[in-house]
Amino acid sequence: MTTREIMYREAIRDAQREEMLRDPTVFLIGEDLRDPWGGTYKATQNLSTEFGNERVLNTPICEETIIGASLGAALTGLRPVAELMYFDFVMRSMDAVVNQVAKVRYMSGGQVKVPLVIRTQGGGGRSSAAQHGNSLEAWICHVPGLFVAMPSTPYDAKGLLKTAIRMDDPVFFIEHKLLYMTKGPVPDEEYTIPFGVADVKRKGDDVTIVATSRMVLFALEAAAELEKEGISAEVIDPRTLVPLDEATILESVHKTNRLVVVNEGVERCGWAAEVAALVQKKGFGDLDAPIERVCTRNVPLPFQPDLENYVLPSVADIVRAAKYTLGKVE
Amino acid sequence: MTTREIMYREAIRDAQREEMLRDPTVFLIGEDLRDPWGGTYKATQNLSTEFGNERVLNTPICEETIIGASLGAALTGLRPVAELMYFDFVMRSMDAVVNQVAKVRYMSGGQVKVPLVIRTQGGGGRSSAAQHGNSLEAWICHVPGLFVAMPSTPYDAKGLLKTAIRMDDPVFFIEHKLLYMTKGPVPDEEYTIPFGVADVKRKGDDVTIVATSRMVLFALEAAAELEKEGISAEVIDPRTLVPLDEATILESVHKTNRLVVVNEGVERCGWAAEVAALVQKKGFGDLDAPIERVCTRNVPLPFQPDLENYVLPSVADIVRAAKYTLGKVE
Amino acid sequence: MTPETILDAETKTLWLDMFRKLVRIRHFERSAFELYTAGKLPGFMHISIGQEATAVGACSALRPDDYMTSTHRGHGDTIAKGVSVEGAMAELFGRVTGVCRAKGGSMHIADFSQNVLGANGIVAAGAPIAVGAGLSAKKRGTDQVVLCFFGDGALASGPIHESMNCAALWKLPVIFLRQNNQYAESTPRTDYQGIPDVVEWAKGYGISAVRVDGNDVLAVYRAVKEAAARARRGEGPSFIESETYRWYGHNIGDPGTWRPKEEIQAWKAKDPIPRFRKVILENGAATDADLDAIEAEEEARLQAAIEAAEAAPKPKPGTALEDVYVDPDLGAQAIQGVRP
Amino acid sequence: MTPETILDAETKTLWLDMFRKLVRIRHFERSAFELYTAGKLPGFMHISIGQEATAVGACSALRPDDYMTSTHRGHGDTIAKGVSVEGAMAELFGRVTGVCRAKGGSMHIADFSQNVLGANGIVAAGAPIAVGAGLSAKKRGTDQVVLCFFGDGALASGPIHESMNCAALWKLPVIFLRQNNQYAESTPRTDYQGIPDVVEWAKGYGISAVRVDGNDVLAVYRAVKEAAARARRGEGPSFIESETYRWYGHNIGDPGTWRPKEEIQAWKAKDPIPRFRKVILENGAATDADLDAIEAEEEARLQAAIEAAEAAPKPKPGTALEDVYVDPDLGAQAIQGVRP
Ligand SMILES: Cc1ncc(C[n+]2csc(CCOP(=O)(O)OP(=O)(O)O)c2C)c(N)n1
Ligand SMILES: Cc1ncc(C[n+]2csc(CCOP(=O)(O)OP(=O)(O)O)c2C)c(N)n1
Ligand SMILES: [Mg+2]
Ligand SMILES: [Mg+2]
Repeated sequence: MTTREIMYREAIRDAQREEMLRDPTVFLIGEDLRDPWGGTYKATQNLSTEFGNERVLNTPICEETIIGASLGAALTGLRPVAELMYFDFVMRSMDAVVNQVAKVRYMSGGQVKVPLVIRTQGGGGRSSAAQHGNSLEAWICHVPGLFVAMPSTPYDAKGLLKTAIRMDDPVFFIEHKLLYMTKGPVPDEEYTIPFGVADVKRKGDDVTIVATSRMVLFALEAAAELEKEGISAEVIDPRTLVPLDEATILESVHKTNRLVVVNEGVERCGWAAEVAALVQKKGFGDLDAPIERVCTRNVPLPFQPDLENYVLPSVADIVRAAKYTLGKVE
Repeated sequence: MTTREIMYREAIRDAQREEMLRDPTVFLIGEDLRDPWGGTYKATQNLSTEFGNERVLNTPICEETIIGASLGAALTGLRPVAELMYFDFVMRSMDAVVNQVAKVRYMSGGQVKVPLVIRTQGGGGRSSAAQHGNSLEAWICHVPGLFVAMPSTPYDAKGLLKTAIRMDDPVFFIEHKLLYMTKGPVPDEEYTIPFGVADVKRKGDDVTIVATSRMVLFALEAAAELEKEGISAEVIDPRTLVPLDEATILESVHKTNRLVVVNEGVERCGWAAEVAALVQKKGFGDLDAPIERVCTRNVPLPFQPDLENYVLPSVADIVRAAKYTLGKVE
Repeated sequence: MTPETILDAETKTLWLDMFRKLVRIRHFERSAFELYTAGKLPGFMHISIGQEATAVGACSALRPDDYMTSTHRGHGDTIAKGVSVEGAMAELFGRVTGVCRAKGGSMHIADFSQNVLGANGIVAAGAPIAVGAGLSAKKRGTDQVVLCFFGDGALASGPIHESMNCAALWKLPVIFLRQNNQYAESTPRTDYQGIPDVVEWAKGYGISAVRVDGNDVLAVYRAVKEAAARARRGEGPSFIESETYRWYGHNIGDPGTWRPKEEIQAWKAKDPIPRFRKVILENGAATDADLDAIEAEEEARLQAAIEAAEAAPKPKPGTALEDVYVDPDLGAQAIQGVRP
Repeated sequence: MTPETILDAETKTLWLDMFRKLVRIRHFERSAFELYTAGKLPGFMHISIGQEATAVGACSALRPDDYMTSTHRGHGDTIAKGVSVEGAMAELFGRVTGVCRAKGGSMHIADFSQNVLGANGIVAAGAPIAVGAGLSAKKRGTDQVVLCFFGDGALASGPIHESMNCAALWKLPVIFLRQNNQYAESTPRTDYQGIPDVVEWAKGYGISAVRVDGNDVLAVYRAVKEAAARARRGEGPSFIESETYRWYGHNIGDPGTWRPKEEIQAWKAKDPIPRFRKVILENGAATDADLDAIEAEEEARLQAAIEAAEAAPKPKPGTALEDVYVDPDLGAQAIQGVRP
């Protein structure tokens, strides 16, 4: 299998392109997708040039209607891929996402399928302050009726997005603004990645670190540091949060007896709480120490970089948490 | 102290009335508050008659603007109490609640206070289907900058709402549609209840049950059933979810070594996960069994009553979970 | 109402069909009200009696393959567009034979076989969906149109504006039909509307906008027919303000008696059904006996539907976990919880 | 622009003050751009050069106790309403001396001492807040007005409609001022607006609506002055469409060169500052030397502000946990987490 090094945003773009070529019912809809702009994070670059402005539909600023209209299209024979420019803006479309997209199949007694992907990007680290850096995956995972993907590498991003576009259920697909420029190998050949299958990004024996999105990169850095201190950390990227590959996590905890969950969402009622609650239940006997959570602190994101770094999870925080589970921090 | 038996909705009404009498800057704003309608769940009945239509402002159907306007009023010298008719409709005002109300103090570096109460009611059990029975407290607790109250009795409802209206921080105040008609004793004298202080609704030794809102009533019923089987359950109502009285919960678990968390929100990434994650961390050594969660199943709320009951937590579910922690269920 | 003097066979058929649907909805709503009041139907219920001419006039102007979105007060709209009284009644009863398998109930009646994209519990939520269906029709190159019903109160909410702007911008085949029944729950226009004249306001979107007597089934029919024809010609969306009245309260439980008695009486005097009956008779489209027969047929059908619904099995509780996802394995994985 | 021939002292003072503010903002924005480009300022930044006349004309027509809400592109608006360049510049640098203590940054400049209720990172989010401030002024019986700035792109979003409807309904003292700089990020009007004429559309709300040359500071001033006077008389809200242009890209990072060169050039030729300078000179309100002195003063003040900001301390990381809640104990309880 030949591979190329491409950027995460190219992986996202390529996935959309390939699926648009494959299926004429696929179209893109969102704010500022059109060339030469090509999306605020350039994840749709060149697509309007290649496919035309009809298949890459630039919308007014009206998120509720973007998502509601995507649903209307999905219910009537098309496969929209909608972009919410920032995860934060989902708040302007929450009713459409939750009360309409996620529930229409159920409320109609299973009459319809909803082949709809909502792409967005979240995360801090760019000093974008309280309204442009949120990680709201916990909200979305709390909504029955959606599948949720959150890839950390170009390979995963492309393979999962292609799968998502082919699925007949609505998928909420979460990218990260600071991953778009990261690079990684992607096969030249067509491939897809199934939902519900975690990827063990690094094998280890002493402590399990479950991390999502950009936090996977942090966890890998932390694992490298821990290695220097003789601690072998296993890093698991669930890749899809709904459904969640519990088995892979539980097996790992069975081996390591320790778990750190790293997620960029705010700690209280965040996604890491769900994983901790699950694992203490299903892996109770395996745990030698409390499960640690490394999340964003319970405050809004501040603007100033030092403040922001203090609030977001850091590599050092992950290292400390891992050592904590091993009793190596007082 | 003389008391009267009043309904939960009267407690809510009386709290608003007393605070309006006490402070001329307090006003009510929301849909259909005006007499003779007096609020869809009658929680503002007679208030527009007593205080006039200016202080009980009937709005058009525009939740984002109701909350945003309440914020504008709170920032300029008034103390609004806004009603969202159904918790579900918060989805139409999510940006105002989260990006504006909860964050403006922080984003401005502490320049302002936001004396604003957002009242709403959630919960299922009335066959109101997928869009009118949600319990979304997990979303709200995930938002830094808000305090969150969720009373289960008329006494708590009145005392907490009076406190909320006097606070200088925004409070999200969650009532329950099936509690409005429940009765309980309330003192004739003025009183308030502090935030962050749980109430032990029933003492017990064998298992701790933490429950919220209507689930407190279920938990008390479950405790009565458990008692018949010789199991002594302690029932804790945190009353405010933010801040959370962790100490009371941890002390109880220290005694019982077992915990069941009951919450009407959907299980995945719900509020019960936060409590489980917290307690496994801070009370790790106290736990003799995994913490059990009893929540709404991971599906939208169905219309038909048998289906809805199957999906919502039941008294039997709580009993079973409690026995499970005691190894009394296979 | 301009009396039509020479009626062709097609018109006669259309009129009798419209009369039948008016009666069908009226009977359905009366029975739903009674059954609910007798404690036989669960949930929330919003009755549209008085507004039937708007539902029937509008939907009769559509083709079967046209789409429709409705509201929480959707019994009449959805039946007018083709939902069967059997399926709808069984749904209200919460039976497995319900059109939504008892998952939706009164506020969520949807029937994709009839291109009824759904009633909706959330005010104005149908409008963006209608925009999407219109976009889809345009993209797929069909000449289907989309009828978007919403209430007078709904107009104040953001999605209506967003949707009208998008539909106008993209020249979509969407008909925004405001069912102005004079109240939003308890709230009259003076409390929810700054806009002096919604028709003038709607013209601000650069689209055709008219006001019709919503109790005149033919007037509504004509307005929607014209709007649909424009939409099919690619001339974009329209706005129709249909003035009508709900006789009953906002929902069952609200007697609605807080409204002025005279107002209710005045509107009852404009009952769309006897009014249309008169037009039919005056124009010789049918005899009194013909119309009585239609009424009797509809009543019989409804009673049979009620009996069938009542006799149908309730769903098994565990079926609550079905119909969330299409994908069976991933769905099962997503739904499983930890409740012991 | 009607040349004013006989200028009273008050007008002269006003004009010179407006000139000073135009220059202040231009200098501030130029420096912000340069400092950002040099890597000295973090975050996202949206420059308003070209639009200064709208900000200054509008805010100069207000009283200090009037309120204002702005947008992500809020440097000019907030400075025009009274935020100091010292506080704003230190905020952009992320220093403790920043007007928002480095918590807000470019998109969130707020100064409640100046009744600047905030710039806002969320499009159209200021409109409901403005409605609330107007409601509050009315309830408190003051004659304060509220100026609500928003962008051309923002008009498509729901809250604008909701807010205009509420303000019209409640006759609130709110001025909705659309800063039409011709683009929403990369998107031109043809892609975001179905409405043919926003002034006509706004009239649909039953409110006064006008279009002004947004590069003519006096025209903007007059329109807002009139709107404010109406508002203070209890005659309710107004809508103003102010046509202008942003010379730079949407944000720093976007060169904005995807727009037609001729278009950019044509708008640069309408630069509001030399244009107003000419008016001042022609009317004998000041001499070239006076104006040069103002420019020099402003430049000196700005440079001092930049130096002070750069020299000011960065906040201690732990202060990130301050300013969330007013209540210290409950706040601490709410913020504490479990991160080891
Ligand atoms: C977003 C939202 N807000 C509020 C409600 C509660 N509610 C249900 S119906 C209704 C009134 C709707 O009035 P109108 O649009 O005139 O429709 P009608 O009931 O008169 O048919 C309200 C406020 C809701 N369902 N959704
Ligand atoms: C609700 C929301 N949607 C999208 C955005 C992203 N965004 C920021 S500015 C902008 C364009 C705004 O255009 P306009 O209102 O014309 O203001 P301008 O930038 O031209 O000043 C967009 C889409 C946002 N901040 N908020
Ligand atoms: Mg109505
Ligand atoms: Mg613009």
